[in-house]
Amino acid sequence: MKRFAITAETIYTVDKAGVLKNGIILIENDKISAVAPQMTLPSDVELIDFGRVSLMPGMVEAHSHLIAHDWNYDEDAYESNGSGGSLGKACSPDVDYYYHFDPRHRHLNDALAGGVTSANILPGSGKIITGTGFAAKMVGKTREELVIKRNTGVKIALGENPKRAVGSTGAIPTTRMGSAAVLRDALYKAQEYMKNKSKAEAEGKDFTLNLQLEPLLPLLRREIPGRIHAHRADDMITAMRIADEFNIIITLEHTTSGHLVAQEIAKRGIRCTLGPTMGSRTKQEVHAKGFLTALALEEAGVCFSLTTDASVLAIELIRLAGSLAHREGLSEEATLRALTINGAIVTGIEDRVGSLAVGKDADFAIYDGHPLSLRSNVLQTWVNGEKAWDRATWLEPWQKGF
Amino acid sequence: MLLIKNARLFTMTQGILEKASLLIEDGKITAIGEKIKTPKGCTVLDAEGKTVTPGLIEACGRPGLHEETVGAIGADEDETTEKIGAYLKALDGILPNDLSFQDALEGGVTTVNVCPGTSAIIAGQSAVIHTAGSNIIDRMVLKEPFGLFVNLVGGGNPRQGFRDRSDMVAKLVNELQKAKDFIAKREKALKEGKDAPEAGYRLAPMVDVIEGKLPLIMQVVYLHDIQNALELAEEWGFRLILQRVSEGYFCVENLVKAKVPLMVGPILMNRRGLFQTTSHKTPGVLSKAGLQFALSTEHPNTGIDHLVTTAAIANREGMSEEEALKAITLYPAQILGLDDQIGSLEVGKRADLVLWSGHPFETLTKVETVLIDGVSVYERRS
Amino acid sequence: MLAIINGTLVTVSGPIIPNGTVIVDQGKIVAVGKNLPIPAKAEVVDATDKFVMPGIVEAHCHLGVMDFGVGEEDNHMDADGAPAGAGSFGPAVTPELMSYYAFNPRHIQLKQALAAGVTTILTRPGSGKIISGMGIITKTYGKSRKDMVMMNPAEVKMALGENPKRNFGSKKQSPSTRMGSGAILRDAFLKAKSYMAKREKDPETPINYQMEPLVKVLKGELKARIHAHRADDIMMALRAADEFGFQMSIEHASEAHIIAEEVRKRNIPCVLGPSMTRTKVETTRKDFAAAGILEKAGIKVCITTDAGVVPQEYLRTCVALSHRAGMSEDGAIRAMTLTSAEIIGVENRVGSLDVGKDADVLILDGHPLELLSQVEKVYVSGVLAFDIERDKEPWEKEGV
Amino acid sequence: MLRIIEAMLVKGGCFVKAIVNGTLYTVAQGIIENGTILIQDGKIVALGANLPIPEEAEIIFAEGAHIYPGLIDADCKVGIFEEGQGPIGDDTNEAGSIGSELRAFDATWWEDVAFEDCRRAGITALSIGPGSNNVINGQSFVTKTAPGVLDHQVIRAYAGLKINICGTRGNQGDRTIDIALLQGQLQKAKELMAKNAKLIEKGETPEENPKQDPLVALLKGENFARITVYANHDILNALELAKTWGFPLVLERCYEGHLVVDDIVASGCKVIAGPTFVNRYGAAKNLSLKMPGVLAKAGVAVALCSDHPTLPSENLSTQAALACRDGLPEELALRAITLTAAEILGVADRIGSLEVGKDADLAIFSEPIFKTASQCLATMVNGTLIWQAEEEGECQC
Repeated sequence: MKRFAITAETIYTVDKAGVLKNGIILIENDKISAVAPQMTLPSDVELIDFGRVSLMPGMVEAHSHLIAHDWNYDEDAYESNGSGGSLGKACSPDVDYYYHFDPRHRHLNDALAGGVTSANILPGSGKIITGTGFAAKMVGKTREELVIKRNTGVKIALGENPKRAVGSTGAIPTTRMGSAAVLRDALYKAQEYMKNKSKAEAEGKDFTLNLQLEPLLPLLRREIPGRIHAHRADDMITAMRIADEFNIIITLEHTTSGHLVAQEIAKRGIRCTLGPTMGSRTKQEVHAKGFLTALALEEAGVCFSLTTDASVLAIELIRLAGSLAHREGLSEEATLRALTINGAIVTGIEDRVGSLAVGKDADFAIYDGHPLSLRSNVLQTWVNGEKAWDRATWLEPWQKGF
Repeated sequence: MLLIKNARLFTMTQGILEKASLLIEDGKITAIGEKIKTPKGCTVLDAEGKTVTPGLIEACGRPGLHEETVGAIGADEDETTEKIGAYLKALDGILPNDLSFQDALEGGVTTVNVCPGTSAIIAGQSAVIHTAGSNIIDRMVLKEPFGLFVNLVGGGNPRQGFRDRSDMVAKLVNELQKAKDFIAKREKALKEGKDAPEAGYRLAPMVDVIEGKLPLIMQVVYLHDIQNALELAEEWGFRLILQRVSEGYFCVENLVKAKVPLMVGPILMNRRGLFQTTSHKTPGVLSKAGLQFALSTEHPNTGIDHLVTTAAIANREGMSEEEALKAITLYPAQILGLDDQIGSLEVGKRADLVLWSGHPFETLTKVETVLIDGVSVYERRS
Repeated sequence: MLAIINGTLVTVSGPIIPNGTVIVDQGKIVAVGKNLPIPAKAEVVDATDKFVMPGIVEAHCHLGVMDFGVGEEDNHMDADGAPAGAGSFGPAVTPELMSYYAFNPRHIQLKQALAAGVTTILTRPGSGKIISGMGIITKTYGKSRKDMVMMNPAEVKMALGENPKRNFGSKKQSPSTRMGSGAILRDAFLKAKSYMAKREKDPETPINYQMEPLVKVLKGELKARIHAHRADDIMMALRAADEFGFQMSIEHASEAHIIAEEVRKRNIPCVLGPSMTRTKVETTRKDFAAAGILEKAGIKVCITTDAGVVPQEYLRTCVALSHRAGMSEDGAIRAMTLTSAEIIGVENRVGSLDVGKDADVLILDGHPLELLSQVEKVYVSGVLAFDIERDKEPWEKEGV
Repeated sequence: MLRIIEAMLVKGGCFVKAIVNGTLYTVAQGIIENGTILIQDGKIVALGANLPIPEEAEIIFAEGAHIYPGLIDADCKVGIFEEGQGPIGDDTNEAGSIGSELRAFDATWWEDVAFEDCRRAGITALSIGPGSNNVINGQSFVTKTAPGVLDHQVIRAYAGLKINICGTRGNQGDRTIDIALLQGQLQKAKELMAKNAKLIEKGETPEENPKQDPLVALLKGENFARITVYANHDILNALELAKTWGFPLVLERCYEGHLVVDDIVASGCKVIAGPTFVNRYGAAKNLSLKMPGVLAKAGVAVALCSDHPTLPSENLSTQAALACRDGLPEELALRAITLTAAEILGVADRIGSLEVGKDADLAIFSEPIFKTASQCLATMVNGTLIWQAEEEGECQC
């Protein structure tokens, strides 16, 4: 059994232990087995002292399309445009984004370089239902090893994108009315399907599976959330309305105008991802973007995480988003949560990652300054108790020479 | 009249002055120093603990030309029907009260060189404008036209109708040659005492280019783009400014030798498509080699409000703090030929300046006040 | 200074020298021969049991200028050319396009070529037009593009047969027939001729960038290199050369062996290949035996992969197969070194192990024409540009 | 040069051929110097050093020659893509993304020049399949290369269902969709299978469905899936699908196989690798020429192929030689174009090695096959010479 301890000047546990000065974290194999301000270590346990640095949990990017792009040219279509079965052009729940996953994709290394160790990787937003996503670590020997969780939710999109992508082909939806209708239609069909299926099972009759509807069953059973792309407040309200009708769990993705409906979100205990906020306002539905949204959500007590929507923005910019949110007045503590544990909670992997707590994976990064300072660099990134990235030895492709 | 006192002044030319004062009279800086008597009837602003820098200068961006939020309807940067658009003027497409100008002020940017887009070979003439002060664009202008925006990045942009650098170079060279021929024709005419022929509004800008009145701002991304640009400038003797320079790290010594002005950036991009080889380290590498250049967001590629963020990251990734600050103030002013008016805190210059709550590169530092020509155009709401 | 000792030297220009020595200084070969004195300060490379040969020369490829799917490269094949206004010619004639500007010296395929021992290439526009532009000759390795490029422009590229027909025929433009192709070629040269005459009479005639390259061809300052697979296309090219008296080479020459006599009596060199694939109608009669036949007929012939049509690293394989199909050993080795260098006009710098030439040297673990022999070291101008031990593939470094 | 003595017909018309004095590369049982092969009724009846030769035998003297089992191209489009004919002669890709009912067999023109090229190159058997533009492209089949009506040459009519899940279909560029489509089809097949099982129980005639039967065959393990995989995650996807649905899998192309060796070994699936004669771009951007060697050394059964016309089939032995140069042990390189290919294609009982009882398909070369100077002197199928060099040094292609 591998067993060692680490310490650093400042440790942000993002957990009840709070901020520890020269605290000790004990790691057994790939998990954290103890976190304490002080601890007398058994003689056989090596203590790694990182010295005058700050250490915080590996960041969690809760909304990305990370590996849908090759780094030097677009290999895969950005949107999964789906199999177009019985649910029509605008729905393809049977698309499993996992199959896009290239475990050697260069962007994974960029993530480590930025202190990001886990990500929720979702299909695009070119349709009402684009498919199911998955959560993965940013480093691992085999693809199985990388994956934290298959099927972290059904990706649903409202607002401009489906109207543009599908509507332009002459199919429904061309309006927000249409978008809502398509979503309801799919969920109704799924409900019917679920009834018939359980009936058939009860009576022992044989039953024809429908692979398009199957992925919606765990959604209806409240086992996984619907992850609903919604920038504008009206789209968020529509999402909540439909969620209430069908009694499903949802998360709100992007939440750009969330400050207008923070109370509504809080009331329902809906979790959100917020962003990308650094880019420019490329489309109408993001007109209200700004970090003040973060303040409003925090105030209302909403659990939200910051996102880069990678590869829309480079994934390592997530920490920069944190810095800027902090500048706009989001407390240090809240900002750190929004970069780590909240991302894990939104993704549904908080039992594994997101904070430095007993029983969790030993994923963390160390910084030569305050993690939220524009001037601090990531020095090392550790995943599952092993050093996965080191600034001292890492070279960017162009530095490797001709 | 306005007196700012007890401030920390980043003058850019005389270093940093602690607890200093700065006097502004009708739009100009009239005095800087430790002890300045407060003239009668002068408003006094006590900037205890605050930092004052010159207004930041975005060397290349498209605020107002590429309107925020509205998409195609407001996208006026690319005249996609025209590959040789020397006669097109960015000025005619800028929306003065576009949201992005508000962003610019929030980010401390007071001047921007607005360039046409990248979908043409010769995209058109850029305009240097203030980021506030009027709803009439013409009243915001500092210099127009400043330069001619040219793009020779062939394969890089599949959205373009053409994908071959050799083809694009051929087209550009053809325009230059036309201008040369015209100049010869005109001189001949004058020698023979005939009256000079008209270049015409389509060719005139190219004539100015050949005569060195109008620089070419050339977008270059890969190593061979940079080399193409440098060699063409050498061959044709036009004034060249390189923009983007993503792979500058491959040819530092060429750049040092060539002594051409650079507008480096955006660097905060996802490494995809044309930005595949973008690196945060580029400014550091160039700066360490002694190059002095402007940093740029090329708004909307990165939001213009992140010009200072860009500089901070450049500083973090190896550029000295002083150089990083100059790269968003003094150096762009020099490149734009406006360093007699803006880019530093000096007596006689325009009172374009930014009041920061702390050091501009500190995370928590906010822009509190922005002055353009001595007039407050932005106050942070508390 | 560098001394490669105890190797079997395939000098190409002369006989094979068993355990000989090559001495390199300042990027040039300064001595070649048996038991030479080894300068004290020379770095010594022992090539015992190895073969030492000059860097391989590819006389016809599109590396670094054309998008064979590699991300963001130029599509140098069907650039629309014809600068707005200047349009002296139709869209099928754009001699003014210079590969030089499209050439990406960091292109990944150059690295792969280098690893296979290809150190010099003539890279150029495609064959989608009757006259498509001007190619360059460059090394596959070097600090900057300036040190790499040896000759610019190096030629004017022209094409007959299927490709221009397909390219323009599909757009309902001319040429859509071989008649059209022939007509457009003549038209271009007639125009260039009259332009040349006009310039000579009145020097103040404005320079025309489309005409200049063809004028150079007419004056013999540049060679025309004409893509022609089928015998009838080759004859069309020869007719044009006869009429306008320019120098040319036949590119691809898939059926040249059928009309060998016609080619020989005009003393026109052939750049033969790619003989690996046979997917187009005009390549129906391609044959590795052609090289041998042309050689026997006394025609100057070198072999090409037309990379990336066939990947560049397979040039030596193609030559080996031509040897298997009847080309002499000496001829085959020349066909990828000295002869190719002569045909593209850089024999004074590369193509053989001779004193005074660039130190582009390969070390192989076996005979160059054996399929099983591997390139182990590649020197370009005396610099170790590739080493099979040092330059492992990324995934091997990862230790997958 | 081969010297042949015509024997006289003996009583009973039984006619023995003897090939003598050649070096036999049996593949299965090592190399036999100066050996003899006895052939009767198209089968190998005996082989070894100094065998007694029946006097009625027709004798082929092969002094100094090197005798191999006929070479097998494990994947190609010979005859279905007609050479030099342009689009008219190209029958490789049918429209529509699900072509499970298609058979390459129906579109192969046996007079195509490439067949003759194969005979000249010592290739005696081919696995011919459709292209890969669709998710399900159709059935491959295995045929010999002897001249004459195809139907008499075919030795396995259903040799793998060609599937592509790399998102290259119509450049739509989305793997997830291809896989969604494939799983939909498999699900349908699964249900048909269950339904038919019930019908058979009841003694009724099972339902036939041309589109789904081929997939049922996969699920029953009667046929195997040949999935085209480029990037390393395509390989992982294929392995996972095979596991979930339980069908026999053969990986084709496998350009990034060297990146996921362990997974391939663990899955136990076989690989038809290459050809490596392609530019490294798009899906093949991490292709390594060392890939076949890396896989084979790790214990994976690797056959090589030409994917003719990507690499013309006649260059199959060259492909093997280069794989050998880049790390595939010589013995395995030879197997990759003979016995291993036969095993993967499920025809090893008939061809792939020089063994008693197998078809007398063999190729006679002037030198060891991987040497540049090696010329094919003669090619034999079922004991009949189907091609023979006229004179020394006559070119093979």
